[in-house]
Amino acid sequence: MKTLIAIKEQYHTWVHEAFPAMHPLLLPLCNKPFIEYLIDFAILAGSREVRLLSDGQLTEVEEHCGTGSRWGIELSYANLHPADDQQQLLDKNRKFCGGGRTMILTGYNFISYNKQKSYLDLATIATDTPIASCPGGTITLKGPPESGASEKSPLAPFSITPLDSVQSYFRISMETLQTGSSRYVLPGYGSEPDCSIGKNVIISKTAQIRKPVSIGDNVQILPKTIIGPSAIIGSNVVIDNGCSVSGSIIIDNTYIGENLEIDMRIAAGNTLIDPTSGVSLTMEDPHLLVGIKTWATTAILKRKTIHALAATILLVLQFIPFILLFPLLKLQGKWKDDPYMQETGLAGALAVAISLDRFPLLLKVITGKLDIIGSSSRSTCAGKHSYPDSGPLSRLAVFSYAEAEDWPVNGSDAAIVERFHAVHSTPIKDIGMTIKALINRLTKGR
Amino acid sequence: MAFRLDTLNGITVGIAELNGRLVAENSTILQKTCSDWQQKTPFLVFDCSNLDFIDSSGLGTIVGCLRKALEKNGDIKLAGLNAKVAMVFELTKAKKLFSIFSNAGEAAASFAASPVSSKTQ
Amino acid sequence: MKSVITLALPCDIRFTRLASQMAANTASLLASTCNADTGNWEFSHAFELAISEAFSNAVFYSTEKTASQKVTITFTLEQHRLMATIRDTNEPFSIETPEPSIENYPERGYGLMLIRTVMDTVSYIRENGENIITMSKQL
Amino acid sequence: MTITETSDGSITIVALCGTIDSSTAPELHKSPAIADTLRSVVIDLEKVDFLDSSGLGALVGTLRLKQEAKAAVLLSCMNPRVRKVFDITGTVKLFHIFDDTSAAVEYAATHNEG
Repeated sequence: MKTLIAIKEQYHTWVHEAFPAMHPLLLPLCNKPFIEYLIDFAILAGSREVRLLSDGQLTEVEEHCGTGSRWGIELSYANLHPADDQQQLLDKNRKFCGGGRTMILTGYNFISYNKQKSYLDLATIATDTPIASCPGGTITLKGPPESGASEKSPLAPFSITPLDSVQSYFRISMETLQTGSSRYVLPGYGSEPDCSIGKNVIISKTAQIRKPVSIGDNVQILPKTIIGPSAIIGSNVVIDNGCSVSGSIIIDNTYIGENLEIDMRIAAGNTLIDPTSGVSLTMEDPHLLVGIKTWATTAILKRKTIHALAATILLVLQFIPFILLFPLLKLQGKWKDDPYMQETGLAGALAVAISLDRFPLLLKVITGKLDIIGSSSRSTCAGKHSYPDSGPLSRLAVFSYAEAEDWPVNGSDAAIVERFHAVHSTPIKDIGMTIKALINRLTKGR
Repeated sequence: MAFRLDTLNGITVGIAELNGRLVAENSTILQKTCSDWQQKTPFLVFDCSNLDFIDSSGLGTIVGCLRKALEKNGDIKLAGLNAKVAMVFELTKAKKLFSIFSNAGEAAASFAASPVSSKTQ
Repeated sequence: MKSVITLALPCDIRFTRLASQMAANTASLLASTCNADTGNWEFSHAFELAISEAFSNAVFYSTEKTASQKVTITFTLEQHRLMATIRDTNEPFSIETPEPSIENYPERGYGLMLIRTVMDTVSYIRENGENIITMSKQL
Repeated sequence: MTITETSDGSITIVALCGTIDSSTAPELHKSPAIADTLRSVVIDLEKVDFLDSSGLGALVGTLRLKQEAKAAVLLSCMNPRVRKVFDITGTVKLFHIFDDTSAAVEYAATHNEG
């Protein structure tokens, strides 16, 4: 049997509104992207060839799922027209279906199944009417039934539920967290049931973890936090000192500031959603919620002064090399006003290694417009999801904390590193981090 | 920010109407104005029914006002929080510091019921 | 070690294919020197597409339409990264163009959208009377 | 790019082959079946190994003109590289795309009468 999974954009417009940075087909339910549940069900029903159809972009999904080789199936991608009905879907994929048995899943629905039961008999049922349906989608079997029905094992129960709002998303995620490890094929390692922890996760000794809980990759859980019961933490998340997270979902790439209490909420980036009413709150500062810390002006003044001092020292140290190399590079046309100069030639490489490309920016530190270290001030930021650059904690700077940590400067996980350090920085630590950034650039590669 | 004084059972309660957005740009104004109000009475009600949005610095300011009120043996009570504003209070545990009422009238009346607020943190 | 390849082409639409094929071949060359996985069609296709778009754009907006005008393409091969730079002497422009609205059946305006999606980084600067678009992608 | 036209009843199959970019896209409009806005066509992209935005623009233009004249444009057999261009630009919403040319021809024939 083959499976066609056809999902029209009209059924998941709410995902764009609630989680703009997330592709709807990759939206995690508990710790697994939505589309993988459908693929798992297709596999349990005996499909070795699965095709995904959408009237929207599939590039991101293709990057995630690939050719299907990791599930041992052939996964292909095609497109549908928003007005297509089921017959048109079959016509448009005639070569794929090949006149054989095909299961068609339509709509943006969650299928509840049980991985310990068998769904292989779906290939043999002789019916043309949908075998399951809900508003916005169906499961239908088309084409001649395959022979070899097994009389002994009756078809295991399954059902579909529309995933049509933040409310249903929250409910299904929580149910999956509670029953998932036995019913669904969930990723991750769990030394004990109802507790899954991803790779590269740091949990402080004084943090408490209460089951059931699911934690993604690259997560930091800082001292005196309480995670759970019923907490789903995505990947690249920092939960700062003294927080408690229960009955809640923290979406990927979110920073939770100090001493916050998150109960029955969804936190995504700088947005907090109440899953019962659907009300959402978007904070101005890009770091969700920095706690009730009032920003003392004297502390800012102290930081600015120390940063300016450090910049002055660097200016003095770099002055001679700059005077020597700048005219040379300028003459060769290799000097770019873009601070992130591309190193070409020996002189260029040397200039970048000793961070001369940032030399002009140091003056801005002395005038207080930039910090010496903070968030990357890169003008052309790659990555598909951008984070707002304003706010009291996103301090544009000559060097970035990501550089000091030797983290890839592009991408959302660098943003998390920068947020974390921005909250925990002290002027003295900043100087240390600046030196680290300088050393990293000096020793990088060449 | 409209402000009026109500006298109930011999207690003067100041009712301040906060409106629009209380964020970093304008929270210092509240800080200054609140000290003026507290010159008149230590018992204040912040009527938030027209307050659409509050961020962490706005919240910090309100908590600061409360601290001053408590120093003077007064209190600040909140009324009419919308869902978004309420969410900020819950999230930051600041909810535990305040008595919250559905409307300004109830909040003011509660001062009359127990004039000497023995609020502890 | 870094290698740099420079290609100066006449500003003429007939050379689009030459430019994009050069890009595709350079990309697969880098892919093959890095690892044995030459089946990585996405990497070479990304460069083929991006250079095709950038070159036709340069020709479309060229002021003189003469063969004496040049479009210069530079490929910088680094370890696991390929960078391409396209320079032309046309009027300055902005790469912050709005995305075309599909409902109106637009026939133009997809180019920059494609470049931005298939590349990791794209930047534009105007320098010494030249438009310089730099794009790069990690292998 | 080469263009081969074959007729199947009232529908013309236009099989394209090779590269469709800014240098070859204008040729597309020279094809009689494409230029005749009243004629429904199935454009077979199986042998197209490269398509850029100029080629895509030519196809979108063809679709617009033919739809205004109540004729259909169906696409068939695109490879993953070509599909990617449609996918990124969101133009998949405009076209009917088949993985089999004969299915597209049948579809066009049945929908032509209606």
